[in-house]
Parts: sequence; C-alpha cells; structure tokens
Amino acid sequence: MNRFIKIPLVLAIVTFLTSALLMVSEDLTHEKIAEQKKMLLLQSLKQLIPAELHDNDLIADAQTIHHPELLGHRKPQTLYIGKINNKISVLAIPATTPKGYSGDIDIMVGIKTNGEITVVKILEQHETPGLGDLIIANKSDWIQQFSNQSLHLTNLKNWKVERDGGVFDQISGATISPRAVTEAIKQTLLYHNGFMQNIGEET
Amino acid sequence: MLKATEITPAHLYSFKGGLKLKHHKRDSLDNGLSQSSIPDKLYLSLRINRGNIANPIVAVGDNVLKGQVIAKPDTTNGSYIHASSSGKVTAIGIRETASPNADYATVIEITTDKKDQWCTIAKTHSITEAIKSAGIVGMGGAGFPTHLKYQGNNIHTLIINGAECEPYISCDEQLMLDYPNDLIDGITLMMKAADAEQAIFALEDQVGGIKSQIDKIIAKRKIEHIVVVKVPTIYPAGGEKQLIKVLTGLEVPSGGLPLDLGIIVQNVGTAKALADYCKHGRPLLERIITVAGDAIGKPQNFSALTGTPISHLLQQAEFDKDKTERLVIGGPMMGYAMPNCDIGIDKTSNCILALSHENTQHHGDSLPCIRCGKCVEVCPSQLLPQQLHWYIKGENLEKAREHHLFDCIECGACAWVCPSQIKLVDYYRYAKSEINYLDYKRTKSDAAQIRHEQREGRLLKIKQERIAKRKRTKHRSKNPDKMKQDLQATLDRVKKAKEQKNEPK
Amino acid sequence: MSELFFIFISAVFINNFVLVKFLGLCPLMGVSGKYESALGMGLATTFVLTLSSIISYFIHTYLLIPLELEYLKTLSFILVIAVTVQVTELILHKTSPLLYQVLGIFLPLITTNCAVLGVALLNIQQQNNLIESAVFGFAASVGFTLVLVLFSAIRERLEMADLPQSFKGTPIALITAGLMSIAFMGFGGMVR
Amino acid sequence: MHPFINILLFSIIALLFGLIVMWVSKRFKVEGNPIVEQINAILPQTQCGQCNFPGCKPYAEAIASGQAAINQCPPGGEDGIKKLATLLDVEVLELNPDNGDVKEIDMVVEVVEKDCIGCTKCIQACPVDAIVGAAKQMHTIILEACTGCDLCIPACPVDCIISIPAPLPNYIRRSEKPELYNLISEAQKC
Amino acid sequence: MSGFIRKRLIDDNAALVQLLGLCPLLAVSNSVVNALGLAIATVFTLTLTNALVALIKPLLSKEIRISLFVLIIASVVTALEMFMNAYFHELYLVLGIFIPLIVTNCIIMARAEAFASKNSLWLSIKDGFFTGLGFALVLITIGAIREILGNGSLFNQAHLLFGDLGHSLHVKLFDNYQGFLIAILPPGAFFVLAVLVAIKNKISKN
Amino acid sequence: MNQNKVFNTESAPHIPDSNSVARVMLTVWLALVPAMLAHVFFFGTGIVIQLTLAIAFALLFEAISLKLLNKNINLFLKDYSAFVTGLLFALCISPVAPWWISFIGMFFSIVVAKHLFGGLGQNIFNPAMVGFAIVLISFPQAMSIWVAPQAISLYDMSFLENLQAIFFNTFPTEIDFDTLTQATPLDTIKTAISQDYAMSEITNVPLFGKFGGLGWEWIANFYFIGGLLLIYKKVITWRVPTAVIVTTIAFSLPFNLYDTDQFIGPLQHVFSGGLMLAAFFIATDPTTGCSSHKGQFIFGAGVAIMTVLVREFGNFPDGVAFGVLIMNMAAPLIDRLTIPKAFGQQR
Ligand SMILES: Cc1cc2nc3c(=O)[nH]c(=O)nc-3n(C[C@H](O)[C@H](O)[C@H](O)COP(=O)(O)O)c2cc1C
Ligand SMILES: Cc1cc2nc3c(=O)[nH]c(=O)nc-3n(C[C@H](O)[C@H](O)[C@H](O)COP(=O)(O)O)c2cc1C
Ligand SMILES: Cc1cc2nc3c(=O)[nH]c(=O)nc-3n(C[C@H](O)[C@H](O)[C@H](O)COP(=O)(O)O)c2cc1C
Ligand SMILES: Cc1cc2nc3c(=O)[nH]c(=O)nc-3n(C[C@H](O)[C@H](O)[C@H](O)CO)c2cc1C
Ligand code: SF4
Ligand code: SF4
Ligand code: SF4
Ligand code: SF4
Ligand code: FES
Repeated sequence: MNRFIKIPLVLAIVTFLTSALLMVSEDLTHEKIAEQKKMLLLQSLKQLIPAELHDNDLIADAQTIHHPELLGHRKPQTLYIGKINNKISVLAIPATTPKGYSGDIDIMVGIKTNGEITVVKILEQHETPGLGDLIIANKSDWIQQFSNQSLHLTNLKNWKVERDGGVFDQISGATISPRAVTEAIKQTLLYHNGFMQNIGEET
Repeated sequence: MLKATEITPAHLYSFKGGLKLKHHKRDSLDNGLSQSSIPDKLYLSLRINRGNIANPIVAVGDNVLKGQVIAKPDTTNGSYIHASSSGKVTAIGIRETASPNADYATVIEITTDKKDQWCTIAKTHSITEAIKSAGIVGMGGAGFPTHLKYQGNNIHTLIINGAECEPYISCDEQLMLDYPNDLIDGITLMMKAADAEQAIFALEDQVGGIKSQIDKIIAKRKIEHIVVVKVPTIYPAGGEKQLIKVLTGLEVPSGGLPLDLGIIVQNVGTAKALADYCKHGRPLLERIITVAGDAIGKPQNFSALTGTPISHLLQQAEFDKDKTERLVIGGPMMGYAMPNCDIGIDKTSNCILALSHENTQHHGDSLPCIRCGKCVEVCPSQLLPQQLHWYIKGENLEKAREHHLFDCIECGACAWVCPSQIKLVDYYRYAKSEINYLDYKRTKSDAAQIRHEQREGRLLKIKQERIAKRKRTKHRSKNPDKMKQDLQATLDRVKKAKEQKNEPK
Repeated sequence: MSELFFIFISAVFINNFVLVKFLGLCPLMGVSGKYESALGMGLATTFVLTLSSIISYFIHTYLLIPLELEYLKTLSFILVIAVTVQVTELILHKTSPLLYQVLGIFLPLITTNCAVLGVALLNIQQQNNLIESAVFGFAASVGFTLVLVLFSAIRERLEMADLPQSFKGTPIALITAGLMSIAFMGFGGMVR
Repeated sequence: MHPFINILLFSIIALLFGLIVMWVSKRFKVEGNPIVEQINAILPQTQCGQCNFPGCKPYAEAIASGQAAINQCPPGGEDGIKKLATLLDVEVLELNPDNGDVKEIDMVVEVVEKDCIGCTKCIQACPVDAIVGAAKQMHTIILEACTGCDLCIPACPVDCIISIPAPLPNYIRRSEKPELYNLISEAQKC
Repeated sequence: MSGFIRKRLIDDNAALVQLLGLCPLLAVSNSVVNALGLAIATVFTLTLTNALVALIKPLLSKEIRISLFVLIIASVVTALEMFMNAYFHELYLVLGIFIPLIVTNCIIMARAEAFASKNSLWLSIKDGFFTGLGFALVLITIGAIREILGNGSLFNQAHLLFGDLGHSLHVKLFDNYQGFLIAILPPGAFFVLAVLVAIKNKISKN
Repeated sequence: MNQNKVFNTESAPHIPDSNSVARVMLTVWLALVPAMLAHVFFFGTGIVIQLTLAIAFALLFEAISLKLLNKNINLFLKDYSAFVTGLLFALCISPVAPWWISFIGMFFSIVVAKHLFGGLGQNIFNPAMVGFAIVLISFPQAMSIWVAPQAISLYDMSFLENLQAIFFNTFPTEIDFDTLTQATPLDTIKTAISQDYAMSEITNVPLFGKFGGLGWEWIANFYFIGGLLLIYKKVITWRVPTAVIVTTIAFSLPFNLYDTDQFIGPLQHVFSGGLMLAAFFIATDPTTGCSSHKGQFIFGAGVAIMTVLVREFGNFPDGVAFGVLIMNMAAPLIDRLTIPKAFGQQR
C-alpha cells in the first residue's frame, strides 16, 4: 500500500483502538464515578444535615437560590434541604463574603428549623496560609464555636468578634478573616429567618 | 565631516567621565631642565609599540656614530632607529624593555665612547619623508610611527596635544617652557605636511604662563591659524579622543581614527622632534623625561638620549633605592612598573616614577566586584567596566567585545576608583590580546577550510574523472578501434608531460 | 474587553503558568541556558500554544460534545498538539529556514510541555469561549516566555559567578526559580 | 447511534490529521541541515582526524545528527567544546581523552630541508595543501597555511618533518589573565 | 543492584539528573500522600506505555511516531484517570489537573522515544518500571521533607489513599509547630529539589 | 622569569584611591544612623535588639558559609556587606518580632541568597529582601504585630520588656495585648479599605501623621537625609531614588484622582512603609541592581510600580520587598537590553 495512505490509516486505527479502550473504561467506571461524587457530597453534607435529622434524598430535594444582597452570591448556588416526614428540619445554606483578606470566602451553614446552627463549613477561601486560613476546621477549632449558636433579636449585637464588641473569638493577628466569616454567618441566619417565615406563610 | 571653519576653539565641550587628580607637577618643574650626561651603555629597543620590530643592520663589534641608522623597519608601520651616541655595538640580544610588562625584545647595546660624534645626515625633500627618516614616532605615549598619519588627505585640523594630564609628568610642560620657538616651527611644518587649515594648541588650564608666552611668539612671527586653547584639567583630557571632543564636540567614531574626522593629533614632543630634524638635522635621539616620585631626592626633567638606562637618570636625581617600592615608566595611571633599573628608555618614555611603599599601598585587599558602578561614572569611553570585567573573568570574551571592549583606551580611571581594588585594566589588556589571538586563529582556520574544500573538490574531480574513464574504458573495450586510438592519445600525453618537465622552470 | 484584559494579566503575572502553576518546568530548566534559545523557545511555544488552544476549542465544541465523547478530550487535545507541532515544524523548515534555524530544535520539545496541554484542559474547565480560549492560551505562553527569558538572562550571569561546586548548574537554577516564584507571590491577589 | 460509530467518526478525524501531516511533509520536504554549517564554523578546521572522522565537516555532520559527542576535537580544546555546547544548548563536557590531548601551544611543522628526499608523500597527506614541492625536490611548508595537524609526519618515510611552535604575527602579544583575587582556594572543588 | 536498575534509580535518575517530569514533581509534592498517589500513578503509566510502545514498534514511522506515542500515552492516562476517579475519588480531586497531565510528563515521552521504541517488550517494561520508581522515590522524598518542614507532620490525610487505615498512619512530629510555610508553598518545592540535586551531585562526584 | 627583579611590578594604577568596599559599606551604615535613632525614639528600644540580633546572625552565617566554601574569612568578613544586610533586614521587621525571625531570615539572606550564588557581588537577588520576603510569607502572624508608636501608645515598653517579648514571646501583662500592639499604617489601610471605610476616615486617626504614619513619616525623612548623604559621598547615584519616588507619585496619582476614598494618596505612598528606605538603600544595592544608567531608571520605576500595585491590589500591606525582588529578577535582562552607547558610537 502507498505510504501516503498507509501511515494516516495506521494513525486512524490506533486512534480507533485507543478510543475504544477508553470507551470501555468509561463504560466500566462512569456509574461508579457518579456514585462517588454523590457520596462525597453526602459526606460533606453529613455534618451540616446530620443523618438523624433527615430522612429524605438531599440531592433530589435541593433547590437553586441566588441572593446577592444577603448571601453575597455571585452565581446561583445550591441550597440543600433536610426533611423529616416531609417537613423541613435543617437547611444547608451557601453564602459568600467578599470581605476576606484575599478575596471571597465561600461558606455553607447548616441551620435547624429552630435557628440553631449545626455546623459551619468553609468551602473555599484564599486567606493567608498560617494566618487567615485558621478559619478552616482542620487548621484550628475556631469555626466550631458557632455550632449550636443562634440569632435572636436579643443577641443581635453579640454577633461580632470580640474586638468589635461581640462574643466570638477572633484569631490573633488576623481579625479580618474571622470578622468576615462571622458577619457572613449572621447574614445567613437572617436569611434563614426570612426563609422560614416565607415557608410559614406558604403553608 | 566638519569643516575647519566650523570649529570654534573658544567654545569648549566636555566629555563624560574622567577624574580630578592631584597633579604633583610643580616639584619637578621647579628644579628645571637638566642635560643628562652620556651613560656608559645605551640599550636601544628595536620594538616600538604595536609590535613593529625593526631589524638590526649593524653587527656586534661595529662602530657606530651618533645619528647613524642601526635598525630598519621591515614593514611600512615601523620606524628607523638611530644610534643615539657614538660608540661600539657590544651586544644584540633579548632584554627587558621599557614597555608594557617590561616585555622582552631585541635590544642593541652600544658602549659609548663619550665622544658623541655625529655622522652626516642625508637631506630629505618632503616633510613626510623627513618624519620617516628622523625616526619620529608619537611621543605622547603610543609610539605610533608619525609619518603614517600624514598619508591621508582631507585633513583640516591639526591638534597639538600639550594637555599633559597624568599626575607627576611634566616633560611636555618643560618642553613648552624651554623650546617654544622650536615647537611653533614644528607645528607649522606639520600643518604644511598635512595641508591642514588650522592648528589648535591645547594646554591644561593648570599650567602657568605658557599660553601667553606662546601667544606672544605667534603674534611676533605673524603666524596665522594657530590658536592656543586651555582645556579643563580632567584626567584623561590628554587622550586624543577626549581632547578632540573637548575642542570640537566631535566624537571619533568607535573603532575609528581621528583621521575620520579630518583631524590629526600630535604631541608637543613630536612637533619639536620634527623641527629638530628639519632645522638642525637632528633625528629623534633625545627626549625630555621627568624623573619624579617620593623616592626621588631631586625631582626634575632631563633631556636624555634614547636608550639611556633608567639607573643612569635616577642616579642624577638623588634616588633612594631602599625607599622605592615601585619603579614606573610613565605616569601613575597608565605607566608600567619596571622590575629593575637596567632598562633603557625609549622614544616614548615620558617619565620615571620612583614610588615608596606608603604611596603605592592599597587601603584594602582586592575583592570581587560589587558592581558599585563607580567605574561607570568615571569611564571616559562610556563603557561598563564592571560588565567587561565580569565577562572577561568568566572567559566570555565575545560578550566583552559586544560591550565595546575595544573602545577602552586603558586610561585606568576605572581601576583607580574601584573600591574592590580590582586591576581592571589588566583584564582588558588580557582580553584584547586574547581576542586578537583568537581572531587570528579564526582567520587561519577559515583559510584552512577553504584550502581543504578546494582540495576535496580537486580530489573529487579527479576521482570522478577516473570513474568516468573507467566507464569509458569499459565501454570502449567493445570497440577495439577506439581503444587503440585512446591508447595512442594517452601515450602522447605522457610524452608531452615529460618534455614539459625537462624544460627549465 | 476588560474581562479579557484581566484574563491576560492574570495568566501572565498572577497565575503565571511556570512559577505559580508549575507547568512547563522542564523547558524552563532545559532550554534557558542562553538568551537566544530561551526567546526562540518562547516564541515557538507562543505560536503553537495559541494555535492549539483555538483548534482544541473547535474540536471540543463541535466534535466531542456533539458525539458525547468528552472523555476523549485529553486524547484529542494532545493529538491536536502533536500534529500542530509537527506541521508547524515541517512548514517552517521549508518556508523560512532562518526562523527554523532559530526555533528548529525547540519545536519537538513543545509537545511534551505540560503548559500546552494544561491550557487546553483549563480552557475546558473554566468554560472559556473561543476568544477567551485564544487570549488565555496566548497569555499563558507570554507568561511562559517572560519567565524563560528573564531566567535565561539570570543564568547567563550565573554562568560566570564563583558558585559552590555542588550547586553549579541545575541546583542553582532551581534555587533561582524558587526565589523568582517568591517574587511572583507579590502579585498574589491582584485580580480576584 | 451506537457509540462505536462515534468513535469511528473520531478516528476519521485522526485519519485526516494523518493525511495533513503526510501531505505537509511531502509538500515541504527539505534536504540538508543548516546546523551543520554552524557547527563546522566552530570547529578549528585543522582537519586532523583526531575526532575519528575524516575531517571537521564529517564530524560536524555527525554532531548534528546526534551520532557524535561534542567533546572529541582536541585542537578545538575546551573553548571549542564550550562554544558547541552553547550553540546546541547542551551541557559542557570534558574533552574525551581517547581523542588526544590539547596542545599547550600552537604548533606547525617544518621540513628539515637537508633530509628531504622529495617523495611527495607528505603532499598527499596534507589536507590543506600547505606543502609545496615537486617530486624529487625539496619540499617546504607554507607556515601560514599549515594547521599543525601532524598528518604529514607519519607519512614521511625519512622522518624529516618536525613540529615547531607556530610563529605569531608581530602585532599579537598574548598577555596573561590576571589572577582572581587569590581568594578562592584550590580546595573549593568540593 | 544490577547496573540496569541502579542507572535508573540513581545514576541517571529521571528527576534528579535528567530533570524531567518536573511539573508534577514540584506541584504535587507538598505532602507525602499526594506524592505517593502521583508516584503510583506514574509508575503504573510509565510501565504500561513503555510496554504498549514496544508492542507497536513496527507501526512507527517518521511522520507520526510522536503522534502515536502521544495517543498511547493519552489513552492509558485517561483510563487511569477514570479508574482513579472511580475508586480514589478524593485523592483524584486533590491531584487535580496533574493526572491528565501525566500525559505530558516528559519522562514518559522520553522513555518511549529513547528506549521503548528501540527495545524488546520485556526490557521496555523493566525500563518503564524502574525509571518510574526512580522518579517516585524522589517525588516521595520531596513530599516527606516538605510536609515535615511545612506542617510538622507525616502522612496527613493518608485515608485518601489507604482508607480508614490511613488515619492511624498520620503522625504529628512536633506539637505546637508553627509551620514553616514556605516549605509547602511553591518556592519550597524548588529549594528542596535543589538541595537534593546538589547532594546527588556531591555524592556522585566522590 | 625575572631573575633580577628588584621592584614590585604590579600594574597601574600605581597610586590608588583610598576607596574600599568596607568604606562604602560603612558609609551606608553611617547614613542610616539618623533613621535608627528616630526609630528608637518612635518605637522604643526593640529595634536595638533586633539590629544586634540580625547583624550577629548575619556575621555568623557569613563566617560559616565562608568557612564551608573555603574562602578567606578574614578578608571577607571585613568587607561589612553582611553587616549591611543584617542592618537593613532589622529595619524592615517589627521591633518585637521573635528572635528566630532574624535567625531564619538571615539564613536565607546570607546562605541561600548570597553565598549559594557565589558570595559578595555575585548574587542576583537582594539578600536582605529575600530573607524578609521569606519570613513575611512563612510567618505572617509574627510579622504583622508591630508596636504602636510611642507618641500615641498608652504604654511604652522598656528595654527589658522588649527583650522578654523577643526572646520569650511574653508581653507585659498589665496591659491588653491588643492595645500594646498595633498594625502598621499600611496594614491598617488595607484592612480598613476591605471593610469599606473611606481613606479620609482611615487616615483621620492619630496613627496617621501628616502624610505617612505617625513616626513612620519622620523615619522616612531621616532615610531621605541619609540617602542624600550617600549621594553626596558618591556611594549611590541619584538615578534610582529619583526614579522610585517620582514613579511612585506619578503612578499612584491617577488612582488617587479617580477615587480618593479607595486609593492611597501619592504622599501617603512615599512616606509610609518601606518606600523611602527602599528608594535610597535597597533598590540602590549595587550588586543586585542594573548597571547601565537607563537600566537604573527602569529598575527604580519598576520597584515603584510594583509597590503601588501590591499596596493597592495585592495580598500584602507593603510591596516594596516584592518590587525589589521582581526587579532583581529582571535586572540581568534589562542590563542586556540597555547596553549604553560607547564613546564615538553613532547615536
Ligand atoms: C502578609 C500578611 C498577610 C495577612 N493575611 C491575613 C489574612 O489572611 N487574614 C487576616 O485576617 N489578616 C491577615 N493579615 C493581618 C491583617 O493585615 C491585619 O493585621 C489583621 O487582620 C489585624 O488584626 P488584629 O487587629 O488582630 O491584629 C495579614 C498580614 C500580613 C502582613
Ligand atoms: C588615557 C590617555 C591619556 C593620554 N594622555 C596624553 C597626554 O597627556 N599627552 C599627550 O601628548 N598624549 C596623551 N595621550 C596620547 C594621545 O591619545 C595621542 O596618542 C597623542 O596625543 C598623539 O600624538 P603623538 O602621536 O604625537 O604621540 C594619552 C592617551 C590616552 C589613551
Ligand atoms: C592600525 C593603525 C592605523 C593608524 N592609522 C592612522 C592614520 O592613518 N592617521 C592617523 O592620524 N593616525 C593613525 N593611527 C594612530 C592613532 O590615531 C593614534 O594616534 C595612535 O594609535 C596612538 O594613540 P594613543 O596614544 O591615544 O593610544 C593609527 C593607529 C593604528 C593602530
Ligand atoms: C548603597 C548600598 C545598598 C545596599 N543595599 C543592600 C540591600 O538592600 N540588601 C542587602 O542585603 N545588602 C545591601 N547592600 C550590601 C551589599 O551590597 C549586598 O549585601 C550585596 O548584595 C552582597 O553581595 C548594600 C550596599 C550598598 C553600598
Ligand atoms: S568600581 Fe570596581 S567594584 Fe565598582 S563596579 Fe566597577 S569594578 Fe565593580
Ligand atoms: S580603562 Fe577603559 S574601561 Fe577603564 S575607565 Fe578607561 S576607558 Fe573606561
Ligand atoms: S579533531 Fe577537530 S580539528 Fe581535527 S578533524 Fe576533527 S574536528 Fe577537525
Ligand atoms: S603541513 Fe603537515 S601539519 Fe601542516 S597542515 Fe599539512 S599535513 Fe598538517
Ligand atoms: S513535566 Fe516536563 S514540562 Fe511539565
């Protein structure tokens, strides 16, 4: 056969074989991958919406929200809803604050119907390593102080870091990041209150 | 090109860089000019700068008279060397000379008879020829054969360099003080030789009454087109490129010559040497040389024969040998340290400096360059001395060339200010010589390549012919007639070749 | 427009491919001995990278997505790159021997430069459109070239320094790269 | 549509790529390699064959095609290797001792005239035609053209060719490199 | 150790001597676990691609040899990527873009070109494995050094690789360690590699 | 060769200038004395301890490196360049920074940035700035704690208390840590702007003086005076400092005009942080700068632009160190591209 035809043909055949190989692997793995992704998501939601507080399929019941004013969203985000007997028990609300030391900090706050926080998670941040990033759970236990806290008309003033006259610890030498996170949590709680009221009105 | 009329000598320009140095000239000037006695032996070096070696035309044992030519140049770039006093040639051999690194060169040793007997000097017809037969070379330090400068045309300006800028050296000033008339004669002769329209006579502004003295002579003799100008005392204002810049505002093109601007620069000593020959029939046998330094008891200027050993002059100036750390031919900035004092001075030696330990000692040791940039500030050639040093240190000579190494005039200003006390000029000298050498090798190898390729081509052709022939033979073998014919042809050719060979060439 | 400008600035300085994202380090270490080679490598990479990010964009949007073959993206992109490099090399060799002389030896090395594939993949990840892809590709390679050229000038100077024996060559180059990446950290946070 | 069809379609693209490459490689075919000339320009053109190639050009070709290392030319010395390394952007190597040593100074050869029998053997050996002379006559070497490759020495049946230091033109005066500050002691090579 | 192996592990080590595969080497070495993950993936890929390239030797021709190498490498890597995504999902997320970029890991191409395309199947497999191992050793060493200096710990997050067993592997070397951040930031990677290469240079000189 | 050599045959110049590296370096020190005194006046005696520590570590590492590299310790220690490095480093860090900050900083300065690159005069990156940048990045917390200027502080730390703070990290207990310490003015600005305060509100507090920070502006003035001394003594030329200051003003002015509340004013830029120090003492480091005149202008301008960019948009409160490092990195290339015309080259 002519070299001119033969060589491209070799290329094509090898391409075909290799892509076939990939097709097979894709076939073998894609379910598992999807499953893994879901598992990871659930894993991370586990603390926000503890298993004992819901019995629904969290992913199926998720909603898309977009609330730039209160939650600082820049894009539509996913809100996860935990339900017991079809009644809302916990919300996992995503929020963004632009006031971090180095840009946006994305958090997710789990809030029970009674307004009590389950857990706050830092989803994404770019704070200075070793300083601002102490807000992350596995770097320090700063973030844990918010668990079981809630916001009422009476303690509105307290939702600040100590430096600003509130009750929450700051991180020494890095007040900005904690201040930003604390504020974002407060906003999220405010949003939650509104959200619950709306639902209350609806039902 | 600028015309002579566009140069207004009254208006001075400045060059970048340069140094203000203490000039230390008064000591030697105060003691005036003395005539040195005739030494027992004269050592005449046959190598005058740029490697132009003259060939001796006398032999050991010959008697020579003062002014007799004893060596002739083998190229047009060389100059004649005359016996500077009468006596007997007692040796011709390799010795240290008063040149960079006290290089070894062929030296003719004359044992003088102290009679100082002149030979007869033949008359010459043109001034250029006179310069050549007088053996005149530039006396400003470079020793460039002066007659070569007058081969160009289009010269409009002659600059007479009396701006003796190095510290301690005062021989030119002494000359201007003592021989103003000869000097003016020399200048007029030079102007004639070069067909120049004007001459600018440059002096440093620290000299005393010389300007008025010369102005007076010019006025008295009604000579036109010679202007005397004082230039600021900044080292190295005496460098020709800097002087031209100061006087005219023009820059000699990088890699070019003053000639490119229509200018000739000539030292005052050179001018006087010409006058000496044309007026008095004396070739260049004698020059004024300063003997100074803090190890000299009585610093002064001597009028000394070329070839006079340094020791002979030192003796006459109350030299303190024990105090001396360094003995320098030339000035403190550009001079060369001599290993001993049995070396004969030559036509370009303008100063002997004997310096004590305290005066030569560095205040710190030599350290790596810290790139402080002081050298850049003072470099009159506007180079980056520290970069040059860096490249040369790293053997990156091509880079040094790109950074205009060859525009360095080796003035030593950079080395003088360097806080790291690096011998910068040594690096440049090394690099220049090495690049010249490598360039030479390159041209040689290029030539070799061409020769090789030609040879290969020739061999290839022969081989092809042989193959072609073999083919033809094969072909022919089928044709006996043709074969015979060819055989005959070959035999004929061989015969013819033999005949040719027997013919005398 | 300003969006594109930020993409450009970000890819050149703030998220410099070489010093911040660690892509294309092998050529950085390998082809930075002298300024001319570095510039040559940079130019060649710029050309191939810009071209291949455009082609990759087309392949991805008009072939892989419609055919539901997205898992073949690495495969197809690298094929595109290899072919682009090869074709560029061949054409250059013939049409501009002078340019080939300058770039020639560097071209084959581009295929294995992580930055090239990296750009194609990041373009997909960041869902850039055609123009953005092209600008991103171009900017990434400008950043690459910039670092390469700066680095080569530094190395030329280091060549002549009295380095400790065991740090001559690669180790000091790596240290230099490390210090350069510290300097680049100064750009951090400038475009959010 | 069966996924296999998709893959087939994809492979057709590959086929197309292949065709493009083939077409381009045919259309833009070139001979020769410009690098060879550049390498050859660096080699000293001594043509001595110490590199194990019949001359500088063949060695240049071998380097360009990657068949020879850059450290095989003793006349080029360290300097030549450095230049080659820079040109090709490869690491500097030490001169391969198998190829010979660098000579301290440049040498050329001279014919001891009284011994020469005029056999022309040396003329045939000289790669740069630096020897003149005819059969049965005394031969001389054009010193300017001689590269000091020494190829003629073994060729001479009566051993009348001797090596002498190469004469340098007057204007070249080699001076020594100044000492580095005397600080970095020898022991630095750790 | 036979010369063949020694050469690949030490004397001609792909990372320390040939300076190939630097991108993953520096980018994914901020902890032992990341390093280990990528190391395993690289050894595996290198062995497999070398084998495949050795198999298709007869098909190679001047015009498309690079393309063929690239195809093979890319498909192996993509397959690997899929399996990692499926079975080590979190690690996969951590290693990020560097998994697909194994494709352009210069070592793989270099071995395909310089060795596998010229040698027998068995030799190529051996070559791939040991070259990869040499690379892996360096990768893991750097990972360990950086993690110790930067975090004061070892095998942090080992569960990504070893499942629950991993949690027990995690050791905190110093209590109350401030953390020398530069070590886990990009510059640290360069410094650590530089020191390793310098040490290697020094050892091989003696 | 010379059997009859009697005299020393070293080459010209035969009467050297009295300049030396040590003298140059000591002039730098001398020029810094006024600013150091001002520093003590405004921020207490902490700086004295830091200076002692940094210089001691610098000389220690210098000696060790020289020893390991078999260089002449005597000769090189006396060049005082490590001394200057330590000096400048200490002036950049907080007066109460823990002692190991100097230790680590000086290790990277002297060993990594200087001696690995060949030692005196051969380093590419400014040693002091390398050390500073590395500790800044590695230990942001320790680096961002400054004491308040004594003029507005409620408490002046004594020498002993400073020692305790530096060596044992213990601060006086009778006073609240947060009152004792205070972020630097630039840090405060960065923080406040991110909290949506306007510049006019921010600079209204006593921490800010007339144009820079309180105390800071005075120290800057003394750096300026010291710099003039250096220019007068011809240790540096006017080019780099002028380029830095002029470019800082020119480059920050448009931002400031565009939005006075969002962007720092030009004078504020010049008189706060390390700008003045950098302009005269750091960007002028001869070794790591550019050698051609044009290059020096570019170098200075680059430092200024980078500084303004980092201060306005970057992650760090002050960008001088990064500006210097970035330009160090570019210096060889700039030098390559700006070879000046030699005398007599057509222009
Ligand atoms: C290089 C550097 C990085 C910093 N990074 C952060 C950070 O990520 N988060 C933060 O809150 N503060 C950070 N800071 C500190 C702030 O600038 C500011 O000093 C601090 O937030 C004020 O808090 P304090 O009142 O507790 O001292 C950083 C400081 C410096 C010098
Ligand atoms: C740095 C330097 C300084 C010089 N100083 C003088 C000087 O002071 N007087 C002088 O006549 N020539 C001096 N020259 C030599 C001049 O450049 C020039 O060669 C000379 O004036 C030409 O005249 P000549 O050929 O008659 O010697 C100096 C050269 C250099 C490079
Ligand atoms: C190769 C060569 C050729 C020269 N030709 C001329 C010339 O034709 N005309 C001229 O005026 N000077 C000529 N010069 C002399 C120079 O201009 C200069 O005077 C001489 O080199 C000494 O200068 P210096 O003392 O400044 O070093 C030539 C010099 C050299 C090296
Ligand atoms: C004007 C001047 C400024 C200097 N600035 C610095 C500096 O910013 N950082 C430093 O480490 N050394 C500095 N030095 C000291 C010395 O030049 C420097 O350490 C060299 O980089 C050492 O090779 C300076 C020296 C002078 C004369
Ligand atoms: S004066 Fe000396 S130390 Fe300063 S830059 Fe020039 S050569 Fe270097
Ligand atoms: S010796 Fe050369 S480099 Fe030095 S100042 Fe003079 S001209 Fe410039
Ligand atoms: S060894 Fe060098 S000089 Fe001799 S033939 Fe080979 S390349 Fe030419
Ligand atoms: S004469 Fe002899 S040594 Fe000289 S080039 Fe010819 S063969 Fe070589
Ligand atoms: S691994 Fe070689 S360029 Fe990235």
